[in-house]
Amino acid sequence: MLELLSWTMLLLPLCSAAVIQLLLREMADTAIRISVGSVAATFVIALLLLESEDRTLTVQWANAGSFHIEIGLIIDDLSRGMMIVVTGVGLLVHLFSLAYMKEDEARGRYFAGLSIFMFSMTGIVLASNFIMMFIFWELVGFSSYLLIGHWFQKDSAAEAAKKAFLVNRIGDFGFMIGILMLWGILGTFAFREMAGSATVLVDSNSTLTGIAVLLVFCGALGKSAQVPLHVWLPDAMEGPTPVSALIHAATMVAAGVYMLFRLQFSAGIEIFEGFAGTTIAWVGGITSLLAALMATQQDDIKRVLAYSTLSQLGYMVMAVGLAGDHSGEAGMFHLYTHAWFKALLFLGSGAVIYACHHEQNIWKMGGLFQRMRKTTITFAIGTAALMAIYPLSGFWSKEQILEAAHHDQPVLFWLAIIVATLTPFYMTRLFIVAFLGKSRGHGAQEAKEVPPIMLYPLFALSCMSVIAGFTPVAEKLSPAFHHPSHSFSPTNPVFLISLAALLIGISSGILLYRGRDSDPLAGNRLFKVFRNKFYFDEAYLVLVRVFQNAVAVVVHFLDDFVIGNLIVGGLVRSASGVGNLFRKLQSGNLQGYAFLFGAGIILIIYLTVFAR
Amino acid sequence: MASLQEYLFISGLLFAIGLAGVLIRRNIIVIFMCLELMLSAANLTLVAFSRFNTGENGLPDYNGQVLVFFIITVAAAEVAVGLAIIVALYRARQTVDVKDLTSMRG
Amino acid sequence: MPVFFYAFAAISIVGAIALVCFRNPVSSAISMVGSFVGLAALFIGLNAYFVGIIQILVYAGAIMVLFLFIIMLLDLKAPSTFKRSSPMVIVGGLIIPFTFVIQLSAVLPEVRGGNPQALPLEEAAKGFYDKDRDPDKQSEIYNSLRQKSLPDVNLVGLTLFGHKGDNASIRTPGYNFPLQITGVLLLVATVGVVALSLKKKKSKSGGSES
Amino acid sequence: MTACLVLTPLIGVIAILMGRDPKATARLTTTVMLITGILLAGLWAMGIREGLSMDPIVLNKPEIRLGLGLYDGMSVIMMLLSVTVAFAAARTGSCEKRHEALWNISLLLIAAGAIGAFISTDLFFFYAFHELALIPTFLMIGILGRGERKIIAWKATIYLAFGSIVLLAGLLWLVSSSGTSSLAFEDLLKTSIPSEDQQGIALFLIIGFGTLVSLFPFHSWAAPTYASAPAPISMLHAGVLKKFGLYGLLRLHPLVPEGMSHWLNLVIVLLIGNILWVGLVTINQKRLDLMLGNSSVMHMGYIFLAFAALIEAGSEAENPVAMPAAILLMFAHGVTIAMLLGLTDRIEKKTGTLDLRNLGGLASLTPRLAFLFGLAAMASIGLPGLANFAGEVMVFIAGFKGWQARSGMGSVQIATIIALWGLVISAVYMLRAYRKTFQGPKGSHTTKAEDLSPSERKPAIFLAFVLVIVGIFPNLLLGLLGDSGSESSESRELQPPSKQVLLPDPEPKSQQAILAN
Repeated sequence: MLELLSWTMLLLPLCSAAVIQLLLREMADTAIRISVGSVAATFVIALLLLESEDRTLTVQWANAGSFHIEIGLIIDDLSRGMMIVVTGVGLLVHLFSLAYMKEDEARGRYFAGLSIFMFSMTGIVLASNFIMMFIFWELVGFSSYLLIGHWFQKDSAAEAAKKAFLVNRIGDFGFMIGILMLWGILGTFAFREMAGSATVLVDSNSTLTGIAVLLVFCGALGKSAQVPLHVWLPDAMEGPTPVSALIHAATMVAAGVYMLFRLQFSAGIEIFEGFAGTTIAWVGGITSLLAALMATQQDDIKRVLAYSTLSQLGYMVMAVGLAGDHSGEAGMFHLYTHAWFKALLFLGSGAVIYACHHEQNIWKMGGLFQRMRKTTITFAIGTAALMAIYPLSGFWSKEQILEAAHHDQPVLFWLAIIVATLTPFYMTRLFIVAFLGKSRGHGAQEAKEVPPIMLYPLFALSCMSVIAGFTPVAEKLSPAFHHPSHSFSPTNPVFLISLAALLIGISSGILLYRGRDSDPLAGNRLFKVFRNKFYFDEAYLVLVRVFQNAVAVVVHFLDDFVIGNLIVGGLVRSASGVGNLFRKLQSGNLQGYAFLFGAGIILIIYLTVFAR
Repeated sequence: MASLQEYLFISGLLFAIGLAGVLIRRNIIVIFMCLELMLSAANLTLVAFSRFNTGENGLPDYNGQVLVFFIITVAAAEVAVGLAIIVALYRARQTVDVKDLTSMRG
Repeated sequence: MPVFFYAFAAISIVGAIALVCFRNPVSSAISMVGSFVGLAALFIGLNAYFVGIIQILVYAGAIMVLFLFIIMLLDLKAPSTFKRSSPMVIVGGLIIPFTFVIQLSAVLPEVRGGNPQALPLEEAAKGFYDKDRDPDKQSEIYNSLRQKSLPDVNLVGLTLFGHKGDNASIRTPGYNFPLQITGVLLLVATVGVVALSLKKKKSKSGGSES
Repeated sequence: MTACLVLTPLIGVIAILMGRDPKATARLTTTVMLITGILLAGLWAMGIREGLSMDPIVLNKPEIRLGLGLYDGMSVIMMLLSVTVAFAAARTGSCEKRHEALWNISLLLIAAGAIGAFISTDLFFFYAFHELALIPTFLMIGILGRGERKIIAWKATIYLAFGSIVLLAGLLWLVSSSGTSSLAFEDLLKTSIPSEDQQGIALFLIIGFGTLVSLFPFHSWAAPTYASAPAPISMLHAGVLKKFGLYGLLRLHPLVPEGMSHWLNLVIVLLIGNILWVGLVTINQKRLDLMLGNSSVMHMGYIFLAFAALIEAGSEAENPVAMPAAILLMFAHGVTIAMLLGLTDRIEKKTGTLDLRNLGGLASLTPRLAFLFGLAAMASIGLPGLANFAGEVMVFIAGFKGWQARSGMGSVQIATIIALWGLVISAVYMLRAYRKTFQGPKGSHTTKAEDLSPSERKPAIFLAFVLVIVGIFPNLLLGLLGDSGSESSESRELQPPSKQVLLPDPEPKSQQAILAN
């Protein structure tokens, strides 16, 4: 029964996608029902599985002599919790999409894409070995490509989809090398066989192990959009907003964190000791800081949220990389709470965008609180959770991360505190500009409350954003949860500092942006750098131009000219040249031939008889 | 009876004269005759060797003469076909001068 | 001093030179026959009677007639517009044969075993004695050899067709297969000649290209 | 029975010559071939292997047999690839009425030659069938090709003739130094080559076979050839005939393992050239067909990587992944590139251009074409669930098989890492091409275009079906390799007893049922 349920959970979305794509191209409404039905079913299965025992199911996928590649499902606390997040958010996003995509012609394709995504994400979560994880890792990137490029007629969407896929491919390049190296080091792909093997090998060749772990981290770098491979995520906002909520906020981007924690969970914490863990933690910390800074100057509501996602992902990665006693659990806990409230924020922004006739610039919104109160309240809950206001879910998880950072890496702790100041600042800015004050654009003036089918997911998510952090709920649902060993009392310095950061952030946001019609910081040179995202895109453009394209042009030229023309062409030309020479000798004169023939005989006689 | 060397010399001389004819003359029929002469000169060599290479029983080596017989047979066929070709050629081009027959020029 | 040899050698050489030098193809053909007759005499001088006769019959009898016939047919008798070959051609055409002759004379002294010896006919007859037959009914070859005459035609035939028994000192596999191939060749040549000399109704395609 | 595979197309050729409708005959013939091929593979999988082959002796000294039979699993898979692609090729493309006979006869001859090369159990016919297939290829390019067809045909001829001659020299050397009187693989593989000869033979074989597979730097014939040749011809050549070289290398490797290992670094440098150099060249292509041609050259690098892993290990027992990886990838690449080339031909028919600058936005006009092309493009850049991915991931595993953490990076490992970067490169060019062809606003030539008609869809759907089935259940093919006759008994014991999965069941549902249990 358990087996059947698990496999159904994996394959049901695939079947749904296949049926929609192959049979129901013309019947969009049936397609949507099938897709929503499949995700609802998987959510129910995920709930049912919560009470099941741990186990691993495998089948052989590819055999080569004595070597097998397996496909397997691993059912344990980690995967069960992740499945709740994935299917739960997935179900709500599907429901939200019903209304959001109602007008879209290609909604059948959209829901097929969502189903493929659900399939691949389930695969990542349940993967029992690295190869299988890589398989679904790629598939999840592919479904993200499909969904970002849903409106492929727009150049920007097509480019963003391509960019997302390629940047992820670069990450996967390192990921695959890392997988292969870890295979060489640990001797297995399967997670359950890794246990304990790391301790032995870390001692023997820690540098190599560190490199391997860092290469595996490259995969997370791409998928979880850490610096320097973060550039695709903001562009990915070209996709439909529910997609952003599901893939680019709640689930897929968290896959990197999940994968790192899965590795740590299987191979032991020792594998992150040494320079590998430190590097990961620093990459996470820097990402979270840079992204928070960039978020302060974005005008597009989805981009603000996208950078905030980056920043929070940086938090999680930092937590996992710290390799403290329970820092990994803290990271996973944050992943879980973040999924709910960030999905809420994105869906809320989706509702706003829908209401404002696809206006995304926050400076053209404003005053939405009067027009769509229910949406605004849910958005406010999400914002508060993201700011980590007591006692919402974000508070609990963030506090655990700060605690872990304080314990292991004080420098990173202070970095995280800066981020904890910036987060309330930009979220306050977003909320004040978009929802309060007076309306500044047509869309905002005509906005009215969204239909109930969009509101219900928002209510459900706000509910989760509130309660997900409480210990009884978290114990049940979170992929990995560790009871906080300390109380959040006024005597705890970490708590006090973070509280101060929160207050500074909110108050400066209120002070700067209350009643403004344009950004007061826009003229500032420093903030211009933030607005332009530290010129990462431009730098990459130059890099790609110079290194990829220019080299490609040069190589193409060499290939055409040197190999094609000089070497081969030379051969061809010399062949035809010799041919021409012989053609000249063909005078057609019989006696000329006879003369040469005779001369040849004379020569041969000379050579054979006299020249010896 | 002359020695083998003398026979071979005569044969070579005939061959050389035939070759000179082939190289110098432009009338294709005469060239053809010279070719026949060269063939016969080669025959003389064969017969001479046949005569002077006596076998164990003291008789000439008749294999050589059989070869000459074959050569003559084939030469007869060759002359027939060759002359037919020359006739056809003459019909087409109205000439037997090889200087005018240069359509094989590359 | 082998007078006959020198005489006939001179005839054939002179005939050959005349063949090359005459302007008129008919004269060339006649001198070719002269040369071949001399050659045939040389063959006979080499005890190759059969080949000599064949030479006369085929060349002087058949081939020369053929040549003459064609020359007459094409009406090449009067080369009124005879164009002399250019001096370069003549020089080139003489140098190569000349070099060839020089090379030949340089090699000739090294040829061994060239001394003429009379054929030991009676001696050879023993090789053809057949024990299984009566002494009176021995083969033609044996009888001829006993009478000191060379049964040239028989011996050529024996070599050509081969023989099975071990009663002869000539051992060859026989040339039956090549002989048949030659027959086929002659047939093909005949057919080819007929095909070539058929006048086609269509104009010939081969000769009209530039 | 195997002889039918070669005889059927020849009968088809005769039928066309006798005046039957060329198109219908070609389709019927390839259908019969496909059915025969699947039947044979099924029999092979079930272990029925007697009486399927024939080997009459045609020459006594050296002994040459007209051996047609399934030598081992590799032959079976390549045979399946041939019939699959031939089936699709016969249904792709169109030409003027007066060329139909020539077109279809060439197609059938190429198919016959390719299949003959893969199922011949004798070195002589192995070589001869390949040459048989090449001749109509040249003719078709020269007569019915696009663009500068004469020059391209000449270029291909010179290259391939060069490769064939070098190869022939290598094979002759191999045969003479093996000292065997029989050219049958069975006898040949039993012999041992003196080690002083191995080195030279191996070089000849690598260069000869390598040129036929467009190994860098002998690759520049391939892309223009595929771009110029009529669609079914380039499908057959890029998909099937080209694999002959790799098949030969894998087949003959056991004879000269030491010699091959001497040239390991050369092979690695050349395959990196294929992947990186040609990959960069591909990025810079402005035409879809040239881009695909170059991409097919580039992907040969991956198969050579598996071959390099095999060379390094020395024998199949040492690295059991390398050989299946190479074979699987050959199959997958053959099907993919055939599908891509076939669809590209359709794009040209519909829009009149293949210049990427003039295309764009086709997906909204021709959703089916876009879907099928996208599927093939994704397969070619290694999307999991499609056949290429299984092959590529196995190639990479083969590259790292036997690598020890203590020993540091060997050359094969470094090549594997570079090849992984090639995946990024291939994603760049493929997505760029897809983006420029199907996405974005409409281009100058794509204001109106019709979607694929059902008859045009059929071959592509068939190939897509094969890709998906093999991609999801690679064991269907790998199972055929399993217990081949040439393998030793130990490796047979290691073979997993997963007979259920081995059955060649074209029905995906039941496979999923097996998976789900």
